[in-house]
Amino acid sequence: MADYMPHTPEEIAEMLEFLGMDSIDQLFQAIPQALQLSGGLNLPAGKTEPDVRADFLDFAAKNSGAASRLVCFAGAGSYDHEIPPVVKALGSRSEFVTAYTPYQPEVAQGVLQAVFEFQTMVARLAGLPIANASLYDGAASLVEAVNLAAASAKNPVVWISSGVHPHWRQVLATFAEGTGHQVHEVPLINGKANFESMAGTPGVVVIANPTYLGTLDNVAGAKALAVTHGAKLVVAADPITASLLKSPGSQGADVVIGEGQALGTPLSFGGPYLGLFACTDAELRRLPGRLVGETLDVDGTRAYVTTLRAREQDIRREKATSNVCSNQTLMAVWAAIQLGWLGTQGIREVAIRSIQATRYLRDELVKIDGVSALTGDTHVTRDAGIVLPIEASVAIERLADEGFLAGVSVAALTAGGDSSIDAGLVDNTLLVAATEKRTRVEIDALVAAVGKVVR
Amino acid sequence: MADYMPHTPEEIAEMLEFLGMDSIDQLFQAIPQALQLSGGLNLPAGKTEPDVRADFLDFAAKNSGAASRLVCFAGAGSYDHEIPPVVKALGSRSEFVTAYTPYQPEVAQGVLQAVFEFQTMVARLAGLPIANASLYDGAASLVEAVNLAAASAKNPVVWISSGVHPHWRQVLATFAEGTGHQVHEVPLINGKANFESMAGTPGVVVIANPTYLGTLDNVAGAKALAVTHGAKLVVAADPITASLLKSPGSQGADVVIGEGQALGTPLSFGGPYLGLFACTDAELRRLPGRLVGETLDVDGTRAYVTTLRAREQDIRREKATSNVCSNQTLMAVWAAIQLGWLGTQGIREVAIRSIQATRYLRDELVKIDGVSALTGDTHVTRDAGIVLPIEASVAIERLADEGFLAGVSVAALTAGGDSSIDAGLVDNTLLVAATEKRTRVEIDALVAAVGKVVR
Amino acid sequence: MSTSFTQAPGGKAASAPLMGSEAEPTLFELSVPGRSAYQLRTTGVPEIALEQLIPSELLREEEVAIAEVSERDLVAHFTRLSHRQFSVDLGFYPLGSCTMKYNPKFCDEVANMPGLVDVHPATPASLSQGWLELLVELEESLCEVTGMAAVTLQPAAGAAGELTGLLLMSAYHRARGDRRRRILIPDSAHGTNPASVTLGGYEVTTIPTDERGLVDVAAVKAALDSDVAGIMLTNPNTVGLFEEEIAEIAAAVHEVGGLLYYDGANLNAILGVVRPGDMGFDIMHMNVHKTFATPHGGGGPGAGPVAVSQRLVEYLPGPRPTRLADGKYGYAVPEHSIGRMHSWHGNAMVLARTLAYIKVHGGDGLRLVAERAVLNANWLRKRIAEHYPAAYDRVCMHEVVVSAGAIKKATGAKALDIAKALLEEGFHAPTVYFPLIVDEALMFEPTETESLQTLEALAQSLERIVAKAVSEPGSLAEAPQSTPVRRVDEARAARQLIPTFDAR
Amino acid sequence: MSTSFTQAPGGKAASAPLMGSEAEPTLFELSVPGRSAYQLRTTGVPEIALEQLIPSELLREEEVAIAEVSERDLVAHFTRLSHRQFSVDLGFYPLGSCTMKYNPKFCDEVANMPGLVDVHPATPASLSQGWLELLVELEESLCEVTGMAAVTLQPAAGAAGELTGLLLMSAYHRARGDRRRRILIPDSAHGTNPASVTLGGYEVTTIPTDERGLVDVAAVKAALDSDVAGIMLTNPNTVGLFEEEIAEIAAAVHEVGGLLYYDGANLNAILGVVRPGDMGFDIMHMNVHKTFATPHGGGGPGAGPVAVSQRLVEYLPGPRPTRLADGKYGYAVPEHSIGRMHSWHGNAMVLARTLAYIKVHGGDGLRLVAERAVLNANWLRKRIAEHYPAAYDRVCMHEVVVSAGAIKKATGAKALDIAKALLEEGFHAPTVYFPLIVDEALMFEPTETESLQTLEALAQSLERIVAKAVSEPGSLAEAPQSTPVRRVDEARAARQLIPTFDAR
Ligand SMILES: Cc1ncc(COP(=O)(O)O)c(C=O)c1O
Ligand SMILES: Cc1ncc(COP(=O)(O)O)c(C=O)c1O
Repeated sequence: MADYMPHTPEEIAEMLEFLGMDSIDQLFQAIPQALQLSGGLNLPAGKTEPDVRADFLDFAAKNSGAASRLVCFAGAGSYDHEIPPVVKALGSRSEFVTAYTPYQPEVAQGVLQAVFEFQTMVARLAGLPIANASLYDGAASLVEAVNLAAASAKNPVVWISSGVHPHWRQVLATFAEGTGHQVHEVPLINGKANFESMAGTPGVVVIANPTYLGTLDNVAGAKALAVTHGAKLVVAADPITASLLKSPGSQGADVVIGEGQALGTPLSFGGPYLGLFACTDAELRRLPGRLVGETLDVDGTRAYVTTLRAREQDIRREKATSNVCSNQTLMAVWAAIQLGWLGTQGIREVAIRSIQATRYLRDELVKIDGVSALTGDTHVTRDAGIVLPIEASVAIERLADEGFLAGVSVAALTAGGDSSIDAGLVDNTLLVAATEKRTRVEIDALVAAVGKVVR
Repeated sequence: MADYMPHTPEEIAEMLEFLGMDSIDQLFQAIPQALQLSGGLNLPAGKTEPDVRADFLDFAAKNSGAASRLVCFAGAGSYDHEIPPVVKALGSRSEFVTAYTPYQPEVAQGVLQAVFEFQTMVARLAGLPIANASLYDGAASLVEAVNLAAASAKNPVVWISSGVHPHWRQVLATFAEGTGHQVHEVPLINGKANFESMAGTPGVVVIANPTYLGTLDNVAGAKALAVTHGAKLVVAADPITASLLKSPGSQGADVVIGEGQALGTPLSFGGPYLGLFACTDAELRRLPGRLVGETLDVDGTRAYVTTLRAREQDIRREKATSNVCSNQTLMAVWAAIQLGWLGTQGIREVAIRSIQATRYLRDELVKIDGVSALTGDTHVTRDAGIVLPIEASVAIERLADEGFLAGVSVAALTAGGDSSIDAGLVDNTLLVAATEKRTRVEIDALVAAVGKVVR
Repeated sequence: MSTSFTQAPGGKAASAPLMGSEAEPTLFELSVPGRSAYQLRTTGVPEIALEQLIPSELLREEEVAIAEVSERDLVAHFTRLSHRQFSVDLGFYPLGSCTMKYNPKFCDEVANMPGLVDVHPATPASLSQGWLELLVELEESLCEVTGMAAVTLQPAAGAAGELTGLLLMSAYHRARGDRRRRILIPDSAHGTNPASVTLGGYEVTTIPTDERGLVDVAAVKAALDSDVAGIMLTNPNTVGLFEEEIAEIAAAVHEVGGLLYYDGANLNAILGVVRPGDMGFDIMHMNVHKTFATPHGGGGPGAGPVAVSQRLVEYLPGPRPTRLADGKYGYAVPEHSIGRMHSWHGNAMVLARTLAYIKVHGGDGLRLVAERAVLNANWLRKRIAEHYPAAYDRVCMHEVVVSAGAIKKATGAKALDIAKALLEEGFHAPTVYFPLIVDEALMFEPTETESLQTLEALAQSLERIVAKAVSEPGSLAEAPQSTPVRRVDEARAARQLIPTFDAR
Repeated sequence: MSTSFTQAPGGKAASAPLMGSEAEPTLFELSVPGRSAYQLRTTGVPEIALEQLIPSELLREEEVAIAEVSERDLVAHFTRLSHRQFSVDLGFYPLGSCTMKYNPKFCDEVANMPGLVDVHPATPASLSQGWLELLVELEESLCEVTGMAAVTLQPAAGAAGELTGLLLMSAYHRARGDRRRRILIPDSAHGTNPASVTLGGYEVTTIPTDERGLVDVAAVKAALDSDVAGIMLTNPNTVGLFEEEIAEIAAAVHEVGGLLYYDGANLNAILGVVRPGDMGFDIMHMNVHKTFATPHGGGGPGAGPVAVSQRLVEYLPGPRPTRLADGKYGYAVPEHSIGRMHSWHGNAMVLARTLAYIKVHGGDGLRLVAERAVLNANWLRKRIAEHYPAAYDRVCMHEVVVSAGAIKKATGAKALDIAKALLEEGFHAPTVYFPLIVDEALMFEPTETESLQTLEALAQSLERIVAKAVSEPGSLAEAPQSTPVRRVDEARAARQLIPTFDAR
């Protein structure tokens, strides 16, 4: 057995003596004997770190689809971007990793300032004045945005574009059971949310730009629609693409949300990721989660502190704007570092290169007999839907043997399909994404392999 | 091209203007035009980090003998010990890694105290009162020890056991060209230095305990011999084994040296390693390299500082005890951390387990037909010489195909043989070492493979 | 060396000021137009003009300013920021309810392992068998630790776990045609409990704490009726005491058809000693970032797996990682699943750390964790009792809530002043003013990884602080003096809100 | 944002004191008998009693006390120590002659790469082709950078390189039946030069520096005779000036059959601009831990490759990594090799960093390094000239030696006081009192990775310090005030030597 406890037998004896006890069991005297576990936990005996390492190396070896083994063309909200050693080194500093929530600002300026910088950069990308200190992930941000917007609009009817990531919509549906929101999906036509079929009056309109299929939607149009209905507009944006596009804030979005994984978080089998959240000044008092603000200390020195705490659950309890407590602060710190590394030019460069590579990949793939682009020759961003002559899931398995994680099956992602995609195309649609890391050689090789396996 | 410089074109212009210059070339005006390089360096153009990473991954892939690919049974002074994540994390802290020599003690207490702790632990292992802050490697420590001892004894004749690592003896021979020391090798008989054949009066006697072949020598005997001749005794010790053996200091060694790689330094293709060096109080003023001492600051607070600097080259110049300047401080810090992690019990445990595993390996190997132990059934420590029925270098190549780095060829190590080994056995002797990391399963598999390849 | 525990000086954050005293500028102030740090791979992908990639009318007119710094300045900036941040690795963090134990570096290694950290979440099951096996093994281990039937790993933190639990309750009752509206919560509960209740579509009924520091059983019983969906408790509760009548409470709640939810924030106290499942709880979350030593990361990420008893298994979120008949692993969606709670499979890298921690300790080791945590808390309780009496003066579990009420009365020094003075002494402050039911509360949770020497050093600092409060009245209000910044004007932060650099 | 360089505040170590102010106890004081941190693999190897492994008479009677701490305390201890240590990553380190430039984290990645870091040094060439290729590529790159014919990578640091060079000289002369005894060295030379000369079996003849700060050519010529084995120079020299008459010196030394050794410590100044080989040098070392950004590690490790001209190649240390006819790699021992200089192949992981650094920069990038280093030094020279005039007032190379002699005369503040006051300002001190030939010398080497903003901040601090020296005479003698410890009693350390904890 291995452990991390310092107590020597002599010390334990000394401590018990100080307490006037003769056994450890006396410490648990308040627990009714009948409830106490007899015989101990039925778990394997403890092992030393090197032995446990062997177990984990074994798990790792069984993940044959890891990006270190297959060249990764999967996207769908999680992207294989360059995270340089400098970001890893700084983000792994133990002062950031092993700190708690900055409840004592006098000794937490490091985390507080890093988060303040993160908020600033997210707000700039969103084109809005306020961003919070992080939520769990993209889905959580969507839920919180809808909660805020519905409360603000005082109308629980939600129209959500099916261009929003299918999993996020699934999470929203789960939460709606508790919040009572009435969620209606807006179908995509030609890669854009089509509101024509919608009836009634929404309190919240949610669109994604780009959509999870990589197409571009019409933020200004959604804003006009929202204004007509007195609804609030929530825009789900990708932070990398956001460096190129007109900001949702400048086009009237009330809340901008997104998945921040692309900002320095590894693929991580899906978590921990980073929920981005920005809003207008008007919604400030409804902002969920933590917010860091600048202030002064008693000597007049610039200092940072979590602020507007009255919104939070530990003060406001059942009236809080959200129940979020632990969130993804470390990922926010990493994002601040990654964004600092990318800088004003680098983030655009990554966006352009990713779109370029995805576009090149799509254009090459559709040259293969029987392969076509899901949305014709529309613009694509970092993802592109490709319709294959065989099931996408089959193609993915076959392409793994050729050395590629070729993409994501839309059927798997949508659990069989939804209003984001033509029912007849669901099974055969592969969602591909090539980041700035993918070379032409890799892309050409994938294209050749696809040509081979779909035959 | 990539680089790490901050200068923008505007700033460069501004700086040149401030200097009253119109071009960068003017900065180099003192360099005769004729000498200046025209056309630039003929090196490939700069590449970005990810591109260079690809090159290094390629180098790494070509090292088919890496311990991550083959199970490592090679020793001969470099051992595959457990270096836990906690040691790597602490030793990699950038405050330690990117500091300079602690010339300003007020802001260098971190390195200074860590080295002070290192010195204490090395001194305890050696059984001597003084240890310095590190030398380059085991060979460098040997050279410095001989320099010190010969100067102290005022006699340049050196008797060195051929149980000392062959490479170290080779380095000593190189240096002797400058120092003028007369170095004579003492042959090994039955794994022990045999002084009987030696004639003359040595100023310095050097033995290794254990020898590079893993056998144990007679420190007390060597001391008696040294005393007879008025010579100084230098003992080369392995720091891990030293936790079990009577300390060389307690048996009269004047200087104890060793290779500190086993204390937290990875195999590293041989460097940077860590030269250990300890001596008696009597030799203090001749101590080479840096020494950290405890003192007080002006407020009476405990503080550390490099001391007895008058021995060092930057003060004493040509009269310095050594020319060493940059040394292996970071490895010394790592060693302090690794030793702290191992602790009083752990270092013994590693020593015992390594000797046990090597002993088990030897005993199993000699059961194979035609395989025998180089020194019969004497005690072995962490290395053991095994005589094969085929050339050791051939066996190593064949065993690599079976998944093992089976050991080190003594012929390769001694460049064809020396007085440490019977000439007839050189080519067929394999030096094996099993550390605490090697499992019985691995050892049994190696034994089976040896049985196969020597047939 | 003697074995006396006062011999070793203890683990204070004794790191003196390094140098200088100016605030670190922001990244934006360090920026200079034209500087950059990034380096990207040379790919050979054909270039296409931006306007051909994206219609120009959709493009930003001006590039968004992020930062413009060299890699060198980036490194210095964040390294300096890290020197302005306290952390477990620097010293003792006796923050009650937060279980700030030592986070093994080995778990960092696991969480950065190639083959784990570089797996895309949409990788088909056939290509991510290692992950699925890991998650299933973790689920099974957590079942054993909690005495429950099944676990979902999706919730990203404790609060998300609470909401998951409440949605499970509601699905459970709904399946019985039962629409219940109320959830009982003790007045000492953590704020996330009532906040989650609201989000779950329920109303809170608050239950008072009795004079022994326990939930008032009579009040519980009085509040119970068929409109009560369930009760949320933590045990040991937030004052660090075990709810001794838990069996009686469970019976009463179950009798009206309600369910019991266990807030696992305090699970560290009872690992291997008693299990929520055995106490009668139906649903619970775990804060793995507390109990299982995954680092808090300055406020996250954590993970909040939810364990349930058999009758709730069919409602769990899905898809769930599952062991298949052929020994391979796949996903399955429970029959009446409440749906998805996370973008993907939960905070996977955090969960990997959790399993590593459990595997190192094993069953016996986990029990020792609880024993030592409780031992430390009780030793500290008694050691500081003279000046800092426990709010409920008897054997406590893993944490102890003391009152600085008497000190305040005698010297004017408030709990907050004591907390700030502790920073000056080289310790992180305990939790203050929580739970609300204790006057001038200071809540200490030493955890099992702290040594007796460190506890003693804390006790001596606490004594010095009282002595100073007595000898120099008002002086604690000036603490801390030597921290990176001194007391911060929180009111100003809210009044003159500066949430971004651009709002300055 | 404007592009003016005073806008951004610069990279000072503005990390204010975190908390507390006590010294960190030693690991030995933190030890408690019976504690431990280590965890070893379960191997299943049969156990054998210690007495059967090793004869009992050889065994220690008592176990050697190393330390007895928990992993948690180990982490806190060394993390706290790290907070008592200045470093490049924290701020500006303008330490002359040391080239404390930014060390790219990417090189750390390379130096920790599996497949490189886990290769045993005795691995046969056939199983370590990657390493051999890497080393050969590095040798070739260094040849191009230096204008030399071949390189040995064995020397572990600059000083080891110097000795290698001197042994090469002696082998060269010996081969010609020539036993020469003297080596010329300027009075401004680094201490390792004369120390190496002695170890190499030579005697030092010191050459004075002329009033322009250059080696006195007439004195060189006067000292030259057939007993002179060679001369050791660094160019730019230690006062940061280029030895303009190097061609003349080279011709003169060569004329008497001597060789020229180049101390590469200052190579950063001339990368891609002028090459030692082209200047007429025969042998040189490089300090890769200066020029090629491998971190100094608190005093090492570094690496000191030695490059030589064609006529010395046959004497190089061996075995040398070599490209074979078939494109594979092996080892070869030069015909008249002086022998081995290192236990194995040199400081390989440091050398891997060096190659990574070179490959990122490429030829053009390396020249930019020199340009920017020299630009920075000259800008700083002029910027601070009012109070800190350069010892030799003209265009300098990568570093500048200024004199605080006037300040001392006017205020009593010594160079050392200014250095200590700079610590207080958040900067590392420059090199002081070196070279010895300059009165109250302060030697600043800003390196190319520092920004103009940082240089300006340093200049302002230097101004503040002078102003303080003037307005509060004697006050600088009290600096620093807020560092982890204040001025240290060095005399006491030597007088009452405490070299280990046990000597206390
Ligand atoms: C008692 C209690 N319950 C619930 C929570 C919420 O958990 P989390 O922060 O993981 O959401 C916490 C943690 O802060 C807690 O202490
Ligand atoms: C001019 C000069 N020469 C030689 C050396 C010695 O180099 P090293 O410290 O690498 O042995 C140094 C470094 O300190 C130096 O500055």
